[in-house]
Amino acid sequence: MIGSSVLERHGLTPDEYERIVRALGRAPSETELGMFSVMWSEHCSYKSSRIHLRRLPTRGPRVLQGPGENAGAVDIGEGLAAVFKIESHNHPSFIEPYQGAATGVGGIIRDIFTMGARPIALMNALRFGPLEGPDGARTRRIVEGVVAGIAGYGNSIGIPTIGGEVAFEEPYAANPLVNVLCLGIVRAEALVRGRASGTGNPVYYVGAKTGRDGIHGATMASAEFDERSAEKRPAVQVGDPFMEKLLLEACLELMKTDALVGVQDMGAAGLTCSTCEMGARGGSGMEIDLTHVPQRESGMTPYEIMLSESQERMLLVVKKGREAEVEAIFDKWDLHAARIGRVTDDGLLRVKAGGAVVAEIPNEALVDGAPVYDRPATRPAYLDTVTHLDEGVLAAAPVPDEALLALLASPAVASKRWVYRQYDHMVRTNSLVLAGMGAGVVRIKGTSRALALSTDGNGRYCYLDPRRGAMLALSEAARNVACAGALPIGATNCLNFGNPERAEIMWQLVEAVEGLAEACRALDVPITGGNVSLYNETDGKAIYPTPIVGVVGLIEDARCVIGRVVRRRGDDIVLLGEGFGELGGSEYLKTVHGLVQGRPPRPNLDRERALIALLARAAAGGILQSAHDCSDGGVAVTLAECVFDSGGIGLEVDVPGVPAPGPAALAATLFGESAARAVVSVRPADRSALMQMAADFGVPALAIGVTGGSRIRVAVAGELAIDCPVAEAELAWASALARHFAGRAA
Amino acid sequence: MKARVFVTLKPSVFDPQGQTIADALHSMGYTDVDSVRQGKYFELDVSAASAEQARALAAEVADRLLANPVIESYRIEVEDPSGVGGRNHRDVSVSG
Amino acid sequence: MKARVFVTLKPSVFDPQGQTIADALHSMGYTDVDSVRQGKYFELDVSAASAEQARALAAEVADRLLANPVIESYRIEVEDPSGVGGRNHRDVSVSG
Amino acid sequence: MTFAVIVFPGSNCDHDAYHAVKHVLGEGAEFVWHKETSLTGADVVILPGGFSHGDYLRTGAIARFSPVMTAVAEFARRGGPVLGICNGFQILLEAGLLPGAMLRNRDLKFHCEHVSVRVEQTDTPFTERASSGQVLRLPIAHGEGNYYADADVIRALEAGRRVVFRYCDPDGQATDASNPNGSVNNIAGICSEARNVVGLMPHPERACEAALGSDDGLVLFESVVAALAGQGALRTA
Ligand SMILES: Nc1ncnc2c1ncn2[C@@H]1O[C@H](COP(=O)(O)OP(=O)(O)O)[C@@H](O)[C@H]1O
Ligand SMILES: [Mg+2]
Repeated sequence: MIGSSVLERHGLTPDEYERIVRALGRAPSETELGMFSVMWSEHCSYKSSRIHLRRLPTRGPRVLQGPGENAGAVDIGEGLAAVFKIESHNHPSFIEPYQGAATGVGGIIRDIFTMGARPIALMNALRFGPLEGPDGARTRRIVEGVVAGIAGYGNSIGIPTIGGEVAFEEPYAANPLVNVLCLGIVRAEALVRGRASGTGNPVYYVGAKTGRDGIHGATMASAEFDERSAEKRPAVQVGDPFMEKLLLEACLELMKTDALVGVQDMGAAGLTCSTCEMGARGGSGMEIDLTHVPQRESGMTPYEIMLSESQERMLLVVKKGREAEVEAIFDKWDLHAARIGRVTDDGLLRVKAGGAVVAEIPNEALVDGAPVYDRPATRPAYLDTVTHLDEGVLAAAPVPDEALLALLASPAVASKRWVYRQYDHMVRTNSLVLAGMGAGVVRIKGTSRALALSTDGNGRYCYLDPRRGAMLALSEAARNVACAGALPIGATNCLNFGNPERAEIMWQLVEAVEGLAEACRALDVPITGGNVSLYNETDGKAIYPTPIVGVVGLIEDARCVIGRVVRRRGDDIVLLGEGFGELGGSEYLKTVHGLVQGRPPRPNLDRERALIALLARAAAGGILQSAHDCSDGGVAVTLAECVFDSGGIGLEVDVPGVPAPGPAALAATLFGESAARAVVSVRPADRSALMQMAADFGVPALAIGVTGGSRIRVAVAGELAIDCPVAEAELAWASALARHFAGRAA
Repeated sequence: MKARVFVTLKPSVFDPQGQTIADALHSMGYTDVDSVRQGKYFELDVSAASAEQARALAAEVADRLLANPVIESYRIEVEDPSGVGGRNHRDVSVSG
Repeated sequence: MKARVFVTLKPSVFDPQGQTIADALHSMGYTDVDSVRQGKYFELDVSAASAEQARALAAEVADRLLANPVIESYRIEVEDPSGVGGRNHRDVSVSG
Repeated sequence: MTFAVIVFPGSNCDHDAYHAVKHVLGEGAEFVWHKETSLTGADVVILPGGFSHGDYLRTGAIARFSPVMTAVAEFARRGGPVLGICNGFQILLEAGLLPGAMLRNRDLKFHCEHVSVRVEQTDTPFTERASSGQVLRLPIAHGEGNYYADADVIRALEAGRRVVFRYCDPDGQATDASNPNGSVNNIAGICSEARNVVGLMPHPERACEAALGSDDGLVLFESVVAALAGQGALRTA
């Protein structure tokens, strides 16, 4: 029997080992053990989340490809498909921020073009610790590195990073989150799958040479941090965006021919994962000879070659007899296509080194043989205390003007220009909404259409109520694309949580998944794929449960795209939806009172659905000048953001007060974060049309004021509550983030 | 006093730049250049009483800012002012 | 044989990277670091019969590709295989 | 009229230049792979933006050795209009078709944003339709656009009226605050002595449609079309 230390090093339990022995009918060789360990890691096998993920709705009239392939795909009309997926690269980005984030971008881009799609947009959702305080200096270094890494890779390969989000919360200090989303376009009938079929078809390896780097990266991504993680550092890899650009162009050129059978990138678990997954999907076997695998270092063992996670590598199965054609295409791009094996019909993954067989495993065992755990889940005790909001503290509220300025200057709300200015968000000349001006929007050349993208997920909400938090994440992302004039047609998600072996964490995960599933059904936005990142904790301290949701919205007439910013003085401002003064978990409580307390706003999915439909219709009808959703900071912050970047246009509005307890009333009205709300501007002539349309859609709508002047003047129930020069508010908002980095070394 | 810090990627870490430069040189016909590794080179002007002190300072600075210990290692050279023709007599230290 | 090429910005050219690093070091309290210049460092593995040949090859490669004469100058070091303890006996050449 | 858009490995604004010329301007455009040795049939040559060879070593340093560059140099020598945009400009500098070099932006950060650029000279094939002093709103997207040349070269450029574009504020003042990268004299673009080779860091091809935030860049392409129509296309043999 095998030593427990060996199993530990491979992150396998004795039971799992027994399972392996049963699957093989014998004890595994060292190479085989390594292959099982990466394929059965949480990262590759989803063993803790699988049974819960089944709850997510993944079907819909537009869904062309659900979860299971390298990325999902939805029908966007005119014979085209949008291919998209979100991926996490959390642990590597903490260990080496620049390269960790860069290789994360590289990985998700490969997932998209392996589907045959031309990548046209990137998004990123980032979570860090506070920029000041004890870990401030380290956090700023991580932020600098992560942003530079995303920029370094995305800018170089020439895919615009059109949006995303950043938040700063204490629980992310030692476990930052780096989630990256990529969107691509392909003719629906030209979708490529990662399948190996056709006995005798040659198997090719293309791209970077295999080195010892990243070995056990997959298991690392599944192991919680501790003192020993230092030893795992060599698992960091250096990204090569130039190599990937060549791979991207060469693969897309190859896909124009019909010589390709299937393709998959080598990401986590490298050669092991790509070979067995392609075999399993195609219901066939595969035989490869490691002596033909291009190697960067001498004397690599089969174990190392099979587990290496060197970046920028692809595995292809092509039609027998078309070899010359395929090799010629890669030669053109100065890439060497190495023939390393062939497809077989025995369902086995057979790995040879020279003559000797070093591994022979049924594909099924590696891909679907992993145990599926239904881990115990219990409601965390902390909820008993934190969900109670003590109104007392609210008595000591600052005047609304000060509160507004404080919120605008808080890193979560402040302009993210310091971030997105480092990203090329215009390359490919499709970006209809410039970064920072709302959801990301890219037109589809050759059609009248455009796609809007938004990623959202409020960790604080999820910490206080994971079910509501997940519902609100999808709601906000869907609302954001609707604010650009789009109808949400599909979503992807990245579930970032702590250690699932702890019942409290597991409960958060289950609640969040169920909440997400319910919201997807209610807004009928199917989930086409995603990623789960667990063990985001250090020495027992977990991150906020953070489901990040990315929503894709369709705009049929690209000319109808709208943004966040009002266009002219004298337009009417209309508040869509209704505020209930919900301050629980709000940015206001955190920034102004230093509290993470209460229950997050109640999701109102019916109203959300109606609001989204209304926004999309009104935009398509050309009667909206601008639209911006109410989220962090409530209606007051939303109103301010509507006039920022407008060149100094002000506004004057009067919003209805909400019935809230005494001193909290004013703050609750201005800064409460009730869902299903948006602020739009319309020409006076279009106002009645909008009101009528809102009535038809059953959306509460109230004309609250007009644009004009150069101040932000907000009255509550007739009483002027906020009166502040746009210039002053905009400066606070625009300079806050950059200030933390000014004059500091890159 | 001059301290030179040479920062290079650890041998096990892939160096795409060096690889690309080598490829370019080969296509230019320089086939006698077998491989290229690219690193960073820093020249520090330091006020120090001795070569040892200068070296210690350079090492601290390299550890804290110039080199990324996760993927890079560094080497330090200090010109010994007492030495003749500076460049040929050095105090060398290697890390990583 | 190993040839090392050190590429630095000409003294007349402003070095934003070096300046930023110096500023950072000062704000970190390293006031004894008077100034910093950042350059590039290349390690070439070359097949050459002699140190001279290796140096000549490295120099040609530096002239044509590794350095941009408009802004940079370079220095070459070749490990003299005959020399003892390599690093202390070098064949040095300076350009630019 | 045919625009040749050179494609180097790592070029990534090649499609943008092609789109602007073909679908916005309505002229002919063809991609030319960097391994080609002839530019026969080309009336205008565009070196597009991107990260040729990853911009490893130095921006444009490796691309200048591409086989096609010999043909580009010959095309330029015969007076053919050549436009280098961003990485294309950097390649022209490395190739010696334009003087000077690029340093990293003074804040060491990549900048992607719209900036104001003042047209300094209208007697180049790419600016003859613009008016002198006209302020264009163009995007920049680069990390190494900090133009440098030694004092003599700068003097010669200014004296020869070869600074074609300068970074400025919206009112046309070339202030330090409006200099996004630290370029000497706010230089955003220059031309060759014969004035037919123009390089600039901003991206006119990204500013040819109002829907993208600006169409101020169109004037560069309209200018060269007019220039060639005016004097009859200077085709390469
Ligand atoms: N990490 C990022 N990368 C790129 N763009 C970002 C990033 N974070 C925020 N942005 C942009 O800044 C703007 C404001 O972000 P956010 O406050 O999250 O918008 P909203 O509250 O409407 O969801 C959006 O346009 C968003 O795309
Ligand atoms: Mg948001």
